[in-house]
Amino acid sequence: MSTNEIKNSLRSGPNKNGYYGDFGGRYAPEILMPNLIQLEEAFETAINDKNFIDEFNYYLKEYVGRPNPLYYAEQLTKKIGGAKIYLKSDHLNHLGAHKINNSLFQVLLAKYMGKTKIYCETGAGAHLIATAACGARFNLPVVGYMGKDDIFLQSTNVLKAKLFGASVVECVDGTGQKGVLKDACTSVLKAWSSDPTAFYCCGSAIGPHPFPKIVQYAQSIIGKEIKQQILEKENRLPDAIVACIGGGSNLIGSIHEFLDDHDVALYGVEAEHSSALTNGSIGIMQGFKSFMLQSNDGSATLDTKSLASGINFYSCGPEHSYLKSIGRVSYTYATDDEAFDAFQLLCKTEGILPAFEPSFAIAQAIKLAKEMSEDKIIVINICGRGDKDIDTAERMLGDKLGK
Amino acid sequence: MSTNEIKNSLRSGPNKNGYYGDFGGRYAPEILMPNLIQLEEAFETAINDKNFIDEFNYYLKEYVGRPNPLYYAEQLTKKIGGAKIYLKSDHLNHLGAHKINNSLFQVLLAKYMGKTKIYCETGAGAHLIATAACGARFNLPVVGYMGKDDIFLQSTNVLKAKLFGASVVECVDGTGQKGVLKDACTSVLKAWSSDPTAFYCCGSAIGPHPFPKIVQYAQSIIGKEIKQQILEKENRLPDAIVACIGGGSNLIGSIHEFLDDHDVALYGVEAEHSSALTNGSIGIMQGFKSFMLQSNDGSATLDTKSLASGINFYSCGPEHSYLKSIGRVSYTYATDDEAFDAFQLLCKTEGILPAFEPSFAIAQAIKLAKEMSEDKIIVINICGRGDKDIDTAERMLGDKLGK
Amino acid sequence: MINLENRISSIFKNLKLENKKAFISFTTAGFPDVDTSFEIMKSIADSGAHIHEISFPHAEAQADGPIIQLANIESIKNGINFDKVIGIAKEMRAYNQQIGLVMMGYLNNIFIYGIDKFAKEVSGIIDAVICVDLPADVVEESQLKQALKKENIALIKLITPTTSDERIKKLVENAEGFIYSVNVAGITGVKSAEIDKVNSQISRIKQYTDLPVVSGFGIKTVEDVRKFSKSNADGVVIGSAIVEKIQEISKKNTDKKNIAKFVKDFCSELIKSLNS
Amino acid sequence: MINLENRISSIFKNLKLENKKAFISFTTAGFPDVDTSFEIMKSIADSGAHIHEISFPHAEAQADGPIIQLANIESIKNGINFDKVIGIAKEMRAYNQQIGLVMMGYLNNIFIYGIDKFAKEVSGIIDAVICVDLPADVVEESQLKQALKKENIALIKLITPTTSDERIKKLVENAEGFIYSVNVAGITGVKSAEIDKVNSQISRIKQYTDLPVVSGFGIKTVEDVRKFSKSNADGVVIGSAIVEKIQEISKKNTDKKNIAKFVKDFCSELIKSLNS
Ligand SMILES: Cc1ncc(COP(=O)(O)O)c(C=O)c1O
Ligand SMILES: Cc1ncc(COP(=O)(O)O)c(C=O)c1O
Repeated sequence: MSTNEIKNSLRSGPNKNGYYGDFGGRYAPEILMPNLIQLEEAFETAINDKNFIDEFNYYLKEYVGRPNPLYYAEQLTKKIGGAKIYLKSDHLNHLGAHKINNSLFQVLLAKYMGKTKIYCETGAGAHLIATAACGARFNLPVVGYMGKDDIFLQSTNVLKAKLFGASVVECVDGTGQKGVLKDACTSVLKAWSSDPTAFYCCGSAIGPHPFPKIVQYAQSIIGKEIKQQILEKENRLPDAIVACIGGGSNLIGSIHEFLDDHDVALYGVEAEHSSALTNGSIGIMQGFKSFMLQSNDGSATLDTKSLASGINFYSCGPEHSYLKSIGRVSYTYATDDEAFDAFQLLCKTEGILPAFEPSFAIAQAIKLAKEMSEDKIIVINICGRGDKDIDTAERMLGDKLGK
Repeated sequence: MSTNEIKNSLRSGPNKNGYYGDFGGRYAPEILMPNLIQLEEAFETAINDKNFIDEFNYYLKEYVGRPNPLYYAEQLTKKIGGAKIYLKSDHLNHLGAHKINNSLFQVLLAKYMGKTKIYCETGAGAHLIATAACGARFNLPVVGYMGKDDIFLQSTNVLKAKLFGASVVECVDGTGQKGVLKDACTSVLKAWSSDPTAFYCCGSAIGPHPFPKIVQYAQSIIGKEIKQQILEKENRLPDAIVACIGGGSNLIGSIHEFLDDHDVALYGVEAEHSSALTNGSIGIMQGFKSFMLQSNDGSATLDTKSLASGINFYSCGPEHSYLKSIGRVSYTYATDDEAFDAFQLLCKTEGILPAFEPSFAIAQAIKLAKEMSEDKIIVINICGRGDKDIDTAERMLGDKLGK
Repeated sequence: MINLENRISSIFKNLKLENKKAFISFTTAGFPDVDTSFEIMKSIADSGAHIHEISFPHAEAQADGPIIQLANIESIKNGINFDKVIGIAKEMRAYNQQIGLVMMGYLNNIFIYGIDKFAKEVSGIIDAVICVDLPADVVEESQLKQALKKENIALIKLITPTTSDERIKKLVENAEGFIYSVNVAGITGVKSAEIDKVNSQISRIKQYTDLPVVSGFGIKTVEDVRKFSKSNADGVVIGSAIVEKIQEISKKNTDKKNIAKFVKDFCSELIKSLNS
Repeated sequence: MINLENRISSIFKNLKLENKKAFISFTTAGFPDVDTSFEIMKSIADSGAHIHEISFPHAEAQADGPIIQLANIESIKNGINFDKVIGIAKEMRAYNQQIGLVMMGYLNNIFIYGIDKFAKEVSGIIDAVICVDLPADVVEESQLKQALKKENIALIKLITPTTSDERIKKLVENAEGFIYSVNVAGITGVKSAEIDKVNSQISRIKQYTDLPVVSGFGIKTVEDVRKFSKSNADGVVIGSAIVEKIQEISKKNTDKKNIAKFVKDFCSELIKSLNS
């Protein structure tokens, strides 16, 4: 594992100022700059420190439970009748989502840096519980920043985080009345500005440089495993990889190892009503330049909504904007209805309960697989389990489930 | 894997009539006998069929996500200040409990036998969702028998099972007014009596022969992994293994491989108010002879209750009664309060949210570890994750969690 | 000591001579309450039933449907216990020396009571025992059989539609009293017996034994009994149907005499249909 | 074309001669509404403020505390946009030619508007730009700097307590107009500035540059300003305190003239305390 630049590679990451092509960067107030620079330096040191990487790998195995299976979804494949479908099982990770890969890495980095406190932002709470757990494990107090509305909607995750010893700060927008993920992002950056002794553990491949790179690095374990596992099982690379994208961490983690394998088609699937890459425009907010859903003059984000709160984000990680701009990754969106159908289909065919977020990826993968011949291989990253979404599913299904 | 008798071994399982010493047997109405005999024969054939065992192992790896880690709980160890504590991570299994090991095995056996329908009983719903998932995966309809009260209390699991395509039958006791696990057990045996084309997938190491043996066989993967992993990590066997016991499947699965290793102390931990082994008497119900909490004349079970619905059972698997009778395993109980404290402690020290059931094991293990020196090793089976118990935890903690 | 085996044998022998079938009734001891249940049994004996099964209740009755299960729970709630059931049997024997008495239930009560102690206690009182969950392969089967044999009490065997011929052969080998042929694959009181299947199952059993074969489960109405009068069974067992009647009437009527009278009339009607 | 750089330079030069400090006010364009915000700015100019920062609002203001954040959201809700902010700036310049005008906000508005178009549009109107999220390492920094330079508009640099000396050296290298020394480690309007730390930070900056250094963040009261009058800063920026006053008074009073008068009086008092 080294971040040394690879010639003519899409995997070399951002340039020294944090740009992926035109995207990314570090649009931070001066007050944040020392924190960011210190973090960047520590990150580069850590990933070149064998002990640090060994430690990360140790806990990925022992604590997260990696490698998780690259599961051949035989029933789903039969049902769809096209390409052979494999599911990457990040839903089997400790705490049920890919978020822990990143939280683990960053909490270890915080420890490496001698930090004594962790801040994190969260939307649905997945990143919060993952960070809170790692904080508990490594004896570092965690303060989670969470939108007022999300605290209400995701009370179970708030409770889990508190059981892990974390505290939660309620975030609101300027009005003080309501608050969602973007407000948590803004709030945590402000808090971090005021407290350089803290470590900010960013939950997705967004934010000012070096966060997109750090998160990509941590999540790339997903794609590394996919590559090794598919070679073991099929003795060749897959024809396509599909993942959902909110901030873009599970997607970049799934595909980063394959960016230079140009025969592998890569797909990112947004939620229809938060499809920054499909329907957004380029802007600069919260420290980075990327596609985003914003007002005409760039003063504000647009309101987004999605069945899947984890991908309900007005923007996306800058590397994705870059990969879109050069055409390496195809970005599409699925509707809530398509995702919910896909969710039910995976339950019924494989006995796997995906989170709503990867259900958007499944919906798109189904469309793709249908058009592909049986000798093709498609991999879907099931980045989270659907336990958290059960109540919503019940409301949506209503009487259809029967007694 | 073979069930051939091992000389002078505690691992040879029951005799040909299903007895472990004085316990077990097959106290079944004649109407059930052909089903049981057919099952016994198929089981013996299957476990001597390499293809079958390969298939079981394949899905343990690819679907369940085994092997799961034998995790060194460094923080907990430090906190307790005694023996080195390892956690077997069955909470990381697909669907979050050890139940899937058994459901997978039995559903594969049902397929092997050409059965076209699966029945199962369930208390808390863990066995139901595991069986429903496997049923979905192998295209066999699942009908779950569940007490009326449990259906109400465990609505999330009912919903999951339905998403997996299972249907759920409400079970009541003789009064028709209420129903819990024992009523589900009685009901499912009756249903199976009436439908020999169905396969009954029993959820714990209880019931008439050959169920205790089948469940022990399937769950022994836990102990096999513990043995291999502890040898890799410590180059020796542990000094003690601790697991909770309701029916006793996760306990027997954890310890079976160690029964002949007489230097390894083995502990089963019941819930105080359903402690059949500690406070029960020998009786015969629901097809087997074992310790149980029963009325003076043996006409009825006593009402039990526990914080952990999964171990809230009036009896226990017959092999445990045998292991108690010969003194090979120490059976104790923990109180609800002790378990809840242990639950919180594991959250706070390791960022792991155990189910309430293994929290009883943790409570006991803490007491043991404290008394053991630092060069000793103790293994606790964390047989399920606590997501299901979050609401109860919240109610119990009340304001203590803070805003 | 009365030769008990003879009592059941002679009942069947006499019936055969008259070309009649045995009417075997079944009620739950303690249901709707201890006293009434005894009153009911007496009136059943009065009605001319040949054999009566005294069911000792168990809460987890594995082979019983909702009707008997409810009766079990209610009677346990109302304070029946195994000691009291034995008491009722003793009083029944005192009341009527002709009727064949069978105690029927689940092993655990006998196991907890003590097998030998039980056999001695019911010696001279009952003529047979049916233990629902006591197949030949469990250790208590031979213990109970031997203990009962000493007291001339028969241990009755059940055979079901799914019992293989091979298994039937084994089951009838040491059987005594009569063979209980279960008509339906399943629990009591739910499915209705189909007479064709009943006949062929009984024929199947009779290939292997000369013991009387009685037919039970799923016989509910006067109409059913009339059909069975033409079957090849040597007797019929009516259980759930009687218990259900008791449930119905005891809801409306709390006078135990009235309830007993009602049940007696019902049984008389059934007996008439059986042997007309 | 007026030499804008000269306007800010000459303001500081004149103040120095008089041994006075620059009073730099800050209000949010569009708050509490577009018209009133313009009325307020005019009255601030009338009060004798030397430089005024016109904040163009952004919903995700990363460096601002709750007071300014609320003002931002309210003004966006009330229909402000970047075009209108430029309009206000133009009207301000028409109203008063002496006051230094600074547009202050987040890069995205300028980025979306177009960097070159923006510079041309505000040429001759404003004297400086402060872009909160535009550190030296991002590509737009040099673009904006160049575009503004052509129009004689300064791009103001912020330096914070956590900025290293090494970084200060780099930051001041091409700085123009004045240096904005941020007093507290954190966001606007929350912590109070401590005068000792302020002085030492300003000294630290003055080692590396001859530009005027103004002090901002955490200066809230007349009392605070009086303390700062004895600091080594060349000017003070009062932001949250003024915006908070506007919030308070505009809740009670909807007449824009009254609100403006109130703010004017507040600023006059602050200016008096600063240079007394
Ligand atoms: C289960 C799950 N999937 C996906 C996401 C989206 O995040 P990302 O796009 O960074 O992978 C989240 C975020 O909370 C999540 O919880
Ligand atoms: C998580 C969990 N642990 C333990 C048990 C107890 O079962 P057993 O004693 O068979 O392991 C259950 C049963 O539902 C369970 O769900």
